[in-house]
Amino acid sequence: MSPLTSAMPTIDYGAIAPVLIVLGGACVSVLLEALLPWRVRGRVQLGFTLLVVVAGLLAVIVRSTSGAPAVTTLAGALAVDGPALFLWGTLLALAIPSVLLLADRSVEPGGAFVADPVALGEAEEKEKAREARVAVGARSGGGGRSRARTGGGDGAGRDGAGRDGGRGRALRARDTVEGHTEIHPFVLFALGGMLVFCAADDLLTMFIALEVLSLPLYLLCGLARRKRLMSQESAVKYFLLGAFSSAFFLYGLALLYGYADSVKLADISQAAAGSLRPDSLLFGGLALLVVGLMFKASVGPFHTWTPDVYQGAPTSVTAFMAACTKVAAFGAILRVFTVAFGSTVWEWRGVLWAVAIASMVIGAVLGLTQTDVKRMIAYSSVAHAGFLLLGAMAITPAGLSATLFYLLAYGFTTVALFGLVSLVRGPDGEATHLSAWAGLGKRSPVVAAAVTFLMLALAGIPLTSGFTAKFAVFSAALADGMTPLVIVALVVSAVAAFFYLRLIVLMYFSEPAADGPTVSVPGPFTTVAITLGVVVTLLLGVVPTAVLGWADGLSFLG
Amino acid sequence: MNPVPPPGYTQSLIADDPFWLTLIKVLVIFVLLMLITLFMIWFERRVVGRMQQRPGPNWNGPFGLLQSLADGLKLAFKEDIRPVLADKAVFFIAPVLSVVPAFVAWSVIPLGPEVSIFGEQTALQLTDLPVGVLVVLACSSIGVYGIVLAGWASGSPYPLLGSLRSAAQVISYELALGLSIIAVVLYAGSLSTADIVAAQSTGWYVWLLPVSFMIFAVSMVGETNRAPFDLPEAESELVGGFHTEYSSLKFALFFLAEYVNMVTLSAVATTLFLGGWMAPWPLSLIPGVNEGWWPLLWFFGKTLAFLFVYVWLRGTLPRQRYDQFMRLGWKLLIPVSLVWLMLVATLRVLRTELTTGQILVVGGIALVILVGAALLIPDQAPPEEDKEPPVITDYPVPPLDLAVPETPKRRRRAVAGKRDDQQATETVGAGTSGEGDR
Amino acid sequence: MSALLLALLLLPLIGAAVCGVMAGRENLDRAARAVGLGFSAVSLVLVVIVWSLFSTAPDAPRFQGSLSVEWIPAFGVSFALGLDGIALTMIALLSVLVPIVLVFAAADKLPPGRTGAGFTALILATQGVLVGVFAATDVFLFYVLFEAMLIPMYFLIGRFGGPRRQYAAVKFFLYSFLGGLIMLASVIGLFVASDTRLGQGTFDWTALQGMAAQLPLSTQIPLFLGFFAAFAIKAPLVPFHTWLPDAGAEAPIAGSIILLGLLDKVGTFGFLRYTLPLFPAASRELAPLVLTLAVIGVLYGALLAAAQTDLKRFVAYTSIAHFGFIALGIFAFSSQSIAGSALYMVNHGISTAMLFLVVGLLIRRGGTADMTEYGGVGRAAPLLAGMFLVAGLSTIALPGTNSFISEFLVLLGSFPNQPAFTVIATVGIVFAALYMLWVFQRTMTGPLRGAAVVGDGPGAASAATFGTETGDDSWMRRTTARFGDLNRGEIALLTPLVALILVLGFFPGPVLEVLDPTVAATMSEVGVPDPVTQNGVAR
Amino acid sequence: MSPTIYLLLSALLFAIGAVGVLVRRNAIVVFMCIELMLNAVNLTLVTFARINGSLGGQIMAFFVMVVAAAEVVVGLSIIMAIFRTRRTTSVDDANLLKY
Amino acid sequence: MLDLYVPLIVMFALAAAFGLFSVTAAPFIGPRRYNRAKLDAYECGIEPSPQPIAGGGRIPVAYYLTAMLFILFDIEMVFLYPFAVNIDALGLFGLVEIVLFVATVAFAYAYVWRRGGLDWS
Repeated sequence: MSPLTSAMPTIDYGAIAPVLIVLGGACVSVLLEALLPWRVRGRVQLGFTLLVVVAGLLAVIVRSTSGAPAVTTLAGALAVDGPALFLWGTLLALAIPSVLLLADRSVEPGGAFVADPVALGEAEEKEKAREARVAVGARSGGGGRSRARTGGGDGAGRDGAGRDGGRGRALRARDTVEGHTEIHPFVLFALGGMLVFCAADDLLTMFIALEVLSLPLYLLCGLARRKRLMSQESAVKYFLLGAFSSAFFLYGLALLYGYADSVKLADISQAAAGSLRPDSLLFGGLALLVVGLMFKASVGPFHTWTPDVYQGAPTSVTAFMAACTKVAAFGAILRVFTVAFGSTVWEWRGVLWAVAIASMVIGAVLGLTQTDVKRMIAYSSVAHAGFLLLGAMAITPAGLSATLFYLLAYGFTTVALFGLVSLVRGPDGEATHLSAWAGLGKRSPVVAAAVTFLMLALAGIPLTSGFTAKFAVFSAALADGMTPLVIVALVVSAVAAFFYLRLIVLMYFSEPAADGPTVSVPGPFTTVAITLGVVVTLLLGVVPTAVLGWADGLSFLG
Repeated sequence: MNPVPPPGYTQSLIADDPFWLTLIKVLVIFVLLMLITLFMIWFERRVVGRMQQRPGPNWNGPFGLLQSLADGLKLAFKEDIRPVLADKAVFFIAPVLSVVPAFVAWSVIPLGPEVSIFGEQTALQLTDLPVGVLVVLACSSIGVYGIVLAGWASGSPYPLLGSLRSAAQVISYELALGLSIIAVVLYAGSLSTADIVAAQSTGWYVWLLPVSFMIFAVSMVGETNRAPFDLPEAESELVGGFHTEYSSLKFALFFLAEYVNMVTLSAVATTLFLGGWMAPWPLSLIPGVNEGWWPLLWFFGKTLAFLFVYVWLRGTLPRQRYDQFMRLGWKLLIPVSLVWLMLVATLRVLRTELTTGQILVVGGIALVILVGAALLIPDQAPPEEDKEPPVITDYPVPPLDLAVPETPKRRRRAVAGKRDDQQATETVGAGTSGEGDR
Repeated sequence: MSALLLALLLLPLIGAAVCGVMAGRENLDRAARAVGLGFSAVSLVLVVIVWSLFSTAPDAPRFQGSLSVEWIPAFGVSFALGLDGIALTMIALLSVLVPIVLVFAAADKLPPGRTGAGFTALILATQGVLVGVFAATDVFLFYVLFEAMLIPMYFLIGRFGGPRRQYAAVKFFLYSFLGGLIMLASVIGLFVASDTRLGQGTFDWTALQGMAAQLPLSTQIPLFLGFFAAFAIKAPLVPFHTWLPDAGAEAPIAGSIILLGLLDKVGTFGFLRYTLPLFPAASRELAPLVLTLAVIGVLYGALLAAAQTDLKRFVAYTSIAHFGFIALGIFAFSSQSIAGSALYMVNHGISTAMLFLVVGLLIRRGGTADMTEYGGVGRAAPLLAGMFLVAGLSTIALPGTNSFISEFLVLLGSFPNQPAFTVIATVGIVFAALYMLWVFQRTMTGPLRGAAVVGDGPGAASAATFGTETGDDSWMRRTTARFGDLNRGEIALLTPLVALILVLGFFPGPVLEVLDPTVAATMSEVGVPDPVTQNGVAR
Repeated sequence: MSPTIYLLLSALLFAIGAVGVLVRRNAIVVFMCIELMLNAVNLTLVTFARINGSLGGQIMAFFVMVVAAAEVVVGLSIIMAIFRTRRTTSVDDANLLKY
Repeated sequence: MLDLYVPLIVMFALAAAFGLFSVTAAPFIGPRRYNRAKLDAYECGIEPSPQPIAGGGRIPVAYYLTAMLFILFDIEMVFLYPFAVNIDALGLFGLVEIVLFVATVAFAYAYVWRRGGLDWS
């Protein structure tokens, strides 16, 4: 049959060790899911997942401190260069608090995810057995006590009306049953996809990584224990729009393949540099490709999924998604812009100006009208995507390092913020409506202070990481001659500050409602995650030198 | 020994065919298939009859050979009924969809070697594609559409369930089928059916790949919905399965498709594992036996042997329960064929890459690991608490833990002897209550 | 000295942290206030020491007590502090006012749910950050602190303010933040320019000053505008002023003093320290624009002040007028006018603080800031009325009060360069005298009315003037008892300010002495020939 | 027959799919439209492979098929889940998340 | 090369023609005797329940699951075929890759098996 034209690819295992660790860990995690009895599954899976992430992080650190040269490996599918390592480090570092949030069982009894049917069945079985015992006891004379207990169960039932006591108890029992432990392999797969996504040196790898990172996220979105309909709806929306956009990405890939006869980024750049081929293929492909990428990064007019999904998904998933997806997507955007389209930058940048402005303005203006905290943060993320785009468009070393830094800073802030959002709870799960947050500063000063700090970071107030990041990005953009954009960005920052402030106003300057939500005492996992996020936000604002130093002077291969 | 055509030779041969020759071949194969179908129906009834100590059809024509022709004609003159609830267009097109792929699959079956027809050198094969095996697989996949759409379009519960079952069954067994073919391809190094046959000149793959052959043979029966796997048409449960609402010629088409499929898969099995048109061993020593038109005899002989096995199975084995059947496919055939395939691939690569000593070392290590793994397997089923309890959800589904009341003792003793017969009837509602949550 | 400077910066911040920690406990509230006061007192002592160490010799370095630690090398940012004369005077003013404010606020009724400890913490935090703002010699650090000072102030207004505090706080924050962001654009622009010009990006003020002054005008103007926008909002020049009356009126009295007396000085301070030396060409080019705004501010502020019925808004609008004067002096580019402006900054801080304190004491008694609710306060509380008069006269720059010297210097210095603007601004003085005396007349003189009678809450107005009609005087003793004149503590509180007003009115020398070298340096940096030395007119 | 015609065809199919996604209201139909788009891309890839005379496009089509299959699995399970909860697959009925 | 497919098309055409002819001819050849009951869906003599109208009927979940699993394994096969054809050229490297690939799928398979995805009740 067809002779193999190329030799077998060589694999630099040292370079791709983090990816191998995470993806291999994901596979093993699936196996653990299959083999472990459900009682220990959750704990073992969490430990294992953390182990994998930390091991991956260590591998990244070892690699980046070893001074090993940047390489492309796996037949040019992956480029392990400075930015890739930085992004990997960022992703894995962000994954730690995300995983902790996902695994939390203290805020929501049994975790935030749909109950495991297996464990649930067992719990109800037990309940039934107890019921039977009680019934027997009642018949033999202990009726009063059991009746009282049943009554109590009724009162405590979540939506007690029309439900007998036993059912109420069963519901309580099911509330404490652990959620699906499948979230761990999902997260690992998504993470693996992200790692590959931002290091992919050809578009096909990028596309596949895109799907590998997206598919688990779609599923994770639909797994909320409370507000199931909303959660599933968000999953469907995310899925349909995500698949739609990835189809665009793919078509762009196909057109570029037609243009350059290769999907390697460097080849596309070369073809674009000196070719007589029709530019319509090149720019058509670029446009479609960018649509797909922008969607993932929830930029500008391609953001429509963001608020819905952020709101509907379980908050811990939102945290993971908001932080890590953005990092991965912008990693890819940076690479594509720099490596593949760096030579034609003057011909497409104008369009991206419009996109960036649209993103910033949409995020800020629509953010103003929101009444739900999660939606508000979602729109803020759209605005932030616009800021990030500024850095990504610069295609200069400064722009690159600024964007990388921004991603890291934004990621930690967001993770911590969503962790805090998950703490404010009403009778039926999280209370994310703005009005529920009134007077939080009085009721729970520590949580309110942390939220305030993170909000200020998002607004870009000095001494927070948000400011340093914005500063870096804006100076890079300004140095590259994007003065009008920077001005717009600054004005938008001011507008956006308004809705961050509104929340602060609500928390501190309003009186708490009588039947307002309670603030859960976070368990160790959530506490660690939030603390980590807040501390990093502060550190990057006050002493960003180490990270900036690392981000500085990185460059893409090819 | 006979000369073996080099790989790709048959292709070049057929590529030179003039169009009239192609037309002739198409016509011949078409007619042949019709005839074989008629013959098969008769053959089946006769053989089953014999197995059941009765004569079978023996009235129309010599030995009742014309019986199936009479049946066919009768079908044509039956009333054609289309239920009100049916989806018109799909109901109409489904039989065609099921019959066409059955015929098309025959295009790539090599019936014999190079011959001369009206002075034109050609091969006894309609066409030889570089992806011939895939055509066969594709055809069997497309055939499923006919069944599913027929059941769906009927607008009636039994056909719907029947078609679903049928589809589930076909696709389940297609996996095992496809996996077993891969082993053959591994050794033949080609997807062209002619090349595969040629590659077997030194030995049939049935000897080299016995596991694959067995898997293929079992899947073949599942794939064609034949007894003991004829669940889609389980009369006792689903009336007639997907073709309950069909009558007259449309029904005949389904019937035809089923038998053609049977013949097709038998021919494929012959091609892949039994050396196709090559003569069996002692005969193959006779020079000239694999040349000219003789191979047709070997080919159809082998195919007929498979067909006989089909009939034999039907006459011997009781119908399987649906869950047993799916378990067989998913939990036995697929894992076994995967492991087998990896084994074959490993051996094949190692044979070319490593020396014998290295192979022994690697094999020894593998053996040790396997033994170790075997020791780790628990002796008994996992403890009860470890098993997955039934699913409980919010949705209004009937309770899944309905216990079947125990049979009275006296009756049980009486029934014990006929257990097998009973099994087939115990699966009522296998489809309807299968709303698990996973 | 640099150690002292660092201590000046850190001490209030530590105090803020300590008070913040104590804010959670009800029983520690008084202790927290005391601790806060202690910290501010120590700061005051430190400032005195620094002042005495500050060299006024002509050959002294531009910045004294400098220290510089590398902070973010990637951006060329360092943590650099240093004092020049203007910064020193501002810090001194700050250190004087904060203890007074704290003492005053101790007697304030707080909104429900707020603690004095929290209040103290916020005031001290503001103080610390402000010290940093004035002392920073790194543009980045300045910007960071410039934005950071919004946060404690925001909470000060939002948590401890009047009924519309939320609105006022957000408005204040957004205006300042927007201004800050526009400035950020210029800050980044400076950085980028330095990156290209010097080969390495830096934020060091001195390095930037040397570099930026040589930038072409086309580059200087946008950069100038960025800084100018922030400072113009901060030191409200007229079209950017609308946040000030709201914030000033809604903030608690103590907050208003910090806000108008100190925080807003950052704007004029910024003109002096940043816009002029960094962008001399642009400053010269755009001076007419700024002067126009300044003069409009003078007149507009005066007119609107006259139209106010709310005492706090009234003070806020008078401040707008004063800021107009200060800006006029700064952009008139003569050593006299600039020195006048610098001095004016100090004096305005003192007068405004005084005025606000008196107003605060009045409100504490009358329960409302609505001046129509008051009448004849002088009869019930003559001392209070007297203090009001002192403050008011200081505000309108009566000779003998502190403001006179500075206003006079500004007008004198501005006239040779900008006669037209100066003349128009002079009209403002007349207005000022008018509105101040009018207010005094309405509230302090005449028959007792309204809140001054009942002395309890705004609703009292309707029950007002019965006594005057009957001619019966016995009610007056009762009301006086309730309305009350200043007590000993309050008098003690006001005394230092009165003293400062008078002392600086007659002996501005020490302060001018400290300011002079810096003014001279600024003049040379702007590069405009000084009309004072040209004409040989000695000051 | 010039291969360009296949490019046009695939573009047309892609457009049909895209329009379908935007216009149709049933989640499953929308989903199928997306699959149509993916397969249109496959056609493009294969055509370009032929035009360029390289195998890459065909191999990529394989990968796309895999991805499409994985997408089908995930998508169907999500749609099934929501269908079981709400008993409808219309996108219009999914209206809990707005603004 | 494409010529080899021509016979396939001819065969297809013939079979399709035959099929279409048969279904079209059926109503004309056979008799037509109207009877309302004949046009109802077959339901063992009782009135047909309106539930499974074409396309609208509910389909048990297990079938979806089977379909999804089929797709996954089918895709696995898609990769195994090219590997099988080229096994000699790919050598040890190819073998390792494909074993890893199959093992990955096997993990998922083990998961599905353990969680009862392959059970039909």
